[in-house]
Amino acid sequence: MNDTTKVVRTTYRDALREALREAMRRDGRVFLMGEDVGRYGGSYAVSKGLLEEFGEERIRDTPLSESAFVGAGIGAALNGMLPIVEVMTCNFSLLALDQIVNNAATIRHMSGGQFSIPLVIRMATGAGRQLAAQHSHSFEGWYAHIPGIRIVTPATLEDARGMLWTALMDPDPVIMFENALLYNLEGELAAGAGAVDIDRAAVRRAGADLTLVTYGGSLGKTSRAADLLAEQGVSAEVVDLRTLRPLDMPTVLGSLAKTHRMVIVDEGWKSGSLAAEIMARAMEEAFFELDAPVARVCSAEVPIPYPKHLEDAAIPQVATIVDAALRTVSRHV
Amino acid sequence: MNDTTKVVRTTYRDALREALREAMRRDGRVFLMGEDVGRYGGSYAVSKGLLEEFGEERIRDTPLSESAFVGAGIGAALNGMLPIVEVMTCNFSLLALDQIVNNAATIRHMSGGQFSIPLVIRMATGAGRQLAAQHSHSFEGWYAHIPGIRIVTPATLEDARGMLWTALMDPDPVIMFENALLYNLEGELAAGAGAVDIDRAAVRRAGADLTLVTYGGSLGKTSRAADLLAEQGVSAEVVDLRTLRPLDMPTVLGSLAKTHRMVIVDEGWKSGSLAAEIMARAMEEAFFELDAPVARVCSAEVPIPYPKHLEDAAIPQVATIVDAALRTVSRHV
Amino acid sequence: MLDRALALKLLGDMLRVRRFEEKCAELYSAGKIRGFLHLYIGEEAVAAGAMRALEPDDAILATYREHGHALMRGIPAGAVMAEMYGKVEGCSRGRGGSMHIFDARARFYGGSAIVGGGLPLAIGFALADKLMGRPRVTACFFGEGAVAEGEFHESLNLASLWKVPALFLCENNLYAMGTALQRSEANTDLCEKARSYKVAARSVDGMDVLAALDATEQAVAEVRAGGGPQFIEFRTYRFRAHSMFDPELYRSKAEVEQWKKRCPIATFVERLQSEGMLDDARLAAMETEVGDEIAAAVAFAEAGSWEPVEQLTRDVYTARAS
Amino acid sequence: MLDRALALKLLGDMLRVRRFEEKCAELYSAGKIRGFLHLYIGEEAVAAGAMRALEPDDAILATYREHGHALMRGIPAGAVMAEMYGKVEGCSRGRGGSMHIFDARARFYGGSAIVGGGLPLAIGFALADKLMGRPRVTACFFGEGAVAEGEFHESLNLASLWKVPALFLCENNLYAMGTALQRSEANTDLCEKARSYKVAARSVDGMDVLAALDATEQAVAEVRAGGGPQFIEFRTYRFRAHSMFDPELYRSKAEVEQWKKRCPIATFVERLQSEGMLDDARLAAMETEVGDEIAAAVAFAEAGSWEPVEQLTRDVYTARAS
Ligand SMILES: Cc1ncc(C[n+]2csc(CCOP(=O)(O)OP(=O)(O)O)c2C)c(N)n1
Ligand SMILES: Cc1ncc(C[n+]2csc(CCOP(=O)(O)OP(=O)(O)O)c2C)c(N)n1
Ligand SMILES: [Mg+2]
Ligand SMILES: [Mg+2]
Repeated sequence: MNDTTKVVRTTYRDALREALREAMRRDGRVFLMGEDVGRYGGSYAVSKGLLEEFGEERIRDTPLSESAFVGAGIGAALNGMLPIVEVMTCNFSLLALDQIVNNAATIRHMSGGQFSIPLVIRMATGAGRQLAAQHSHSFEGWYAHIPGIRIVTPATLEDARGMLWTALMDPDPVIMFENALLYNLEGELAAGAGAVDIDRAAVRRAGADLTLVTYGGSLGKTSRAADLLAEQGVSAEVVDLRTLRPLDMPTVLGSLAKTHRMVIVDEGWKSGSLAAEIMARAMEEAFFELDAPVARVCSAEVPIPYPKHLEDAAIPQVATIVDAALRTVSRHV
Repeated sequence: MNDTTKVVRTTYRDALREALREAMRRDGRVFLMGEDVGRYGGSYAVSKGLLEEFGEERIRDTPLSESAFVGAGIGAALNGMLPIVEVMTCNFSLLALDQIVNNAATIRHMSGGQFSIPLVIRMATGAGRQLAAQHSHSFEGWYAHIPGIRIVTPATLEDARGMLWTALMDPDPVIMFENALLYNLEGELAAGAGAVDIDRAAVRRAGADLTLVTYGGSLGKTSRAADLLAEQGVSAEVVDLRTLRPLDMPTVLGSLAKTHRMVIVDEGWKSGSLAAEIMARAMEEAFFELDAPVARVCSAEVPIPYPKHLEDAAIPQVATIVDAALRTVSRHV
Repeated sequence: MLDRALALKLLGDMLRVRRFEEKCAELYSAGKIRGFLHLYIGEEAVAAGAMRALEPDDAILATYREHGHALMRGIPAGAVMAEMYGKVEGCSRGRGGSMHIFDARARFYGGSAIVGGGLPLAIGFALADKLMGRPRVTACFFGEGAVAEGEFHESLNLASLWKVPALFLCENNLYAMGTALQRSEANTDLCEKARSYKVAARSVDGMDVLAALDATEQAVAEVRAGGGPQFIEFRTYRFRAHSMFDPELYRSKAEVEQWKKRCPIATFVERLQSEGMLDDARLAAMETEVGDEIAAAVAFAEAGSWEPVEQLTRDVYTARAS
Repeated sequence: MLDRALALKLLGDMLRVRRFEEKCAELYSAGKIRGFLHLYIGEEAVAAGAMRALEPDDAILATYREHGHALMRGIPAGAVMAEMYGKVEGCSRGRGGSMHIFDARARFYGGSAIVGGGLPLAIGFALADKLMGRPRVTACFFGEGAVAEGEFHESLNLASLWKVPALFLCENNLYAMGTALQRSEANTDLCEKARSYKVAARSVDGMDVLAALDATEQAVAEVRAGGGPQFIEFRTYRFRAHSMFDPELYRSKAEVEQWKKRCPIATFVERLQSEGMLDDARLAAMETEVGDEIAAAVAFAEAGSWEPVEQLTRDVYTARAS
């Protein structure tokens, strides 16, 4: 019985680790593999201690061979396992993209529905730590272009704790993007917290004047922006997409039907961003609901630079979100 | 002196070959490399005969090593050459994506502007030949998300003949997507045809009632749709984007300012398509110009299946373009 | 001593594939089969020999040149032919076509058209079996062209490092499309390459079905005994063009003719005849049987149905219960 | 016979790098340097020796652990330090930081933070020189962890197949982050791996600067003579954590201490002292000189300026003339 009243203080990192531990205990088909998940303890310390608990067969350090070990995850899933593959960061996942697009996302349909690939791929994403151009990508929105995979982006402790098991139980491949700035996020979590659905977006804050749509690492900034907007008398509803593919448009459009104005906050590069897709959907499905054009706050179209002030300028910030929101509420059709 | 009056009959394939030949003759720094570009004559016969003319140093067959030979193209460009790298089809380019995103697109900015990468990567793209899920991708719109590279999509004989040299003279990496269905396209070309600009979209047909925006392999279908629409009394303007990154929005918006209605035809999968980006731009930059929501005709969200009827159903067709256009002109704000 | 029943089986396997593919070529010209079609003609001894050494529980991964493998693995010819036609009755529901043969019952996992793309999967298949303590082998076929891909390297290293029960079956037909081996590999000794990962390797005449069988049996035994992965190079040759679009500019007719003299079927027939195991009547009977099977397969495919367009997006994701 | 002037230069090189990086660690704690910082401490002999064997016209490609290489290649310490600070005066305009040192004049092409990502570039560099008939060498540094990547395989094969003037310099410090070599390579003999591509290979003590120099000189001579690519494995060790965030759970203190006894600087100092080439005064003078250079570099970086935010998107593309 889950005790839903008791709460514990925890972090996003610890919640992820608890989810991994639970999955490993619950089902012998689960194993974790990736670079430095074992002896090193995970490059973000997510899997720290799991090697000692589960042994090196199930907490499996891999060589630097992204294509092969991601592909091996797909093969193992096809052959009855529930693999969790950690790609250290999404920046390196391009090396495995052929396996993801041409095998993981494709085999089910291409084989006429004969095979399931219950694989979860976890990767860190996002900028903000001055890691420069090759270590600061936000590829989750880009991945969301690919049919055949699900993309989830836990932004809260509940989701860090709860999305993994649901994703593993899903017969299709799920990629979980963990914004690296969230690992130290601290807060309270129900002691009995467990699996959560991965089908629905969540309204994180109710509001009347405009809808702020976001996900993952930008949820915190967006929520702070909503606080500041409230101080200025603007009531913003905050929608956390949670899953970027398939998109839960009913929730987004439901909010839009209420507020008639929308700003999307997305750390991806602007052109071809997930934000663009949501704007397109709003155009297609809710054009006559709009009291102002939908706006977006994305990353500048630039390989993320190293210096703090330039990195800050390159990615969405509370102030730019507030600005975009104020401009949006001040426009009229 | 170019004789612009005399015309010759040619094909898209031959125009590409002529462009390659001209580049090779014009500049000793130019060389072509890729799988089977030499002895086999190119998987689409584009480079047929060039090995005999230029020898195996400059028409260089590579092993099946997409990451290494694309990366080698980047390195050669950094070291003073003007390489043309052929990736047989864009389906295989995922294997080289790390090199493209993390090196080609990034080094200039990341090094503070010290280095240029005058590289051209050519790849075939598109569905329509019953090649099924792993050989039918249209990744050009997806690639257009990446800052630091230019994406060009020749759709006409002029552009097949003219884009290569301009792209090679560009100090930045350019990826040229050749829709494989176009290779056999036949028509007339000015005998003296040569380099063309790669900065501007082109209005291929003037019209008053709506704007059809497209590029590459869909230009033909879109033009045929415009013919059918004309028969029904709808005057469609056809804009060929030509370059997908950076987008020439002034041309698109200029047309929209005239017609106030727009449909985008794009063979990419719908979610996260280039079409979505253009819809987003229309939302941001021309919302109050719109007399109806912008619509799009994209590929179904499915790995492209083998049977003809399913493949046809999966990708844009003349009839679906006409439908979308008629719906768009019939809507009112 | 050669076992006659086995020999006739092997011959039958090769004949089935040869005639099936000849029919495919014909159907391609007739427009019944479309897309890319890569024939295995000339290489039949490899899959015929290798496949006999594997058990039903083992897993098979193959390339786009896999009709032969599929047939010899026991996928009904009708289901394979219907797949080539793109009919729902095809083993991949018609969705895959010639390059993407899949069959769960036969544990036949593609039909992969990205060169080298099956190798990482094979590691995962074998790892799963190892983790679960299942005494199975994963057999992965690929061409010598795939050896240059990074996936070959990463996969052989992983397989060896983790000692997984994987069998690497390299079909060295000397060309990757138009690229000869010596133009794609600095070191053309593929076994030496495999050994550089500490993977045991052997090279065998891929035009000799008995040699192919024997080598695979030995390797499978090693793998099943827990010795880790094994690599086999089958030296073979494709008699036909790479696909239906290949003008074959890269090799001489004389070279092809030379190899055709070593046709795995003709030479095996000769041998069996000279050893008194096969007479003309028997051979004719076999041909008739194969011909009947193929005719039935074509009829099955012809009679098959097209998937309704409404089902286009089915199976992109598993349907949600709710 | 050891040449004293050369020996003191090599010692000076190593000292510069050591002290520079110790200062970096300090500045990291002080928050002046951010992001990832990978120190080369313990491995200085490798780059010191290798770099001396190369000419100004040669091209260098390195990894994220490349401050030492940059300094020894002659990029001014101030420009490197300013880069670590992220200042415009940095050699990459501050855009790259610690992991992305670039310098056109020094022909130093990064500073690549994707493991193995520099190897394909190196093939292209060397190919360009070969095609243009320029007698240059391209030297590419990488860690032993990169050997498992597909890029290593594809690149070594291409280099060998095309006989390009590339020099592969593998810094084997036994660990890739927390993964020991024997957990990443089925075959830990890296030279044997290189030779499987028909690339000539040698292994050398990377804690001995003279050995490193000597091996590189020999290899460079071979490459320059047109013999195609060469591979050198430098057996070395990093004394510090992988980066500033690494709790070093994967190796024992005792192992680290054992290796520290072989410190390339301390042992070389001892040797020079015992051979009478170096006395305490001279060493102290060298330390002072290095200290001054680093202090000046820090002052230069401190005095540097931040790139205006308006320039954020500059140099994504080359500005169009029109
Ligand atoms: C990654 C990738 N690159 C290129 C191709 C195009 N292509 C298809 S088959 C082939 C040749 C493969 O040769 P090999 O592996 O020797 O197999 P064979 O066709 O000889 O059986 C090539 C280059 C591909 N399918 N995948
Ligand atoms: C493709 C890729 N995968 C993973 C990483 C993360 N990573 C950075 S350094 C490193 C270890 C590399 O080890 P090695 O090549 O031996 O170089 P060393 O750090 O020991 O100098 C890893 C795994 C990366 N940067 N790139
Ligand atoms: Mg072959
Ligand atoms: Mg190392």
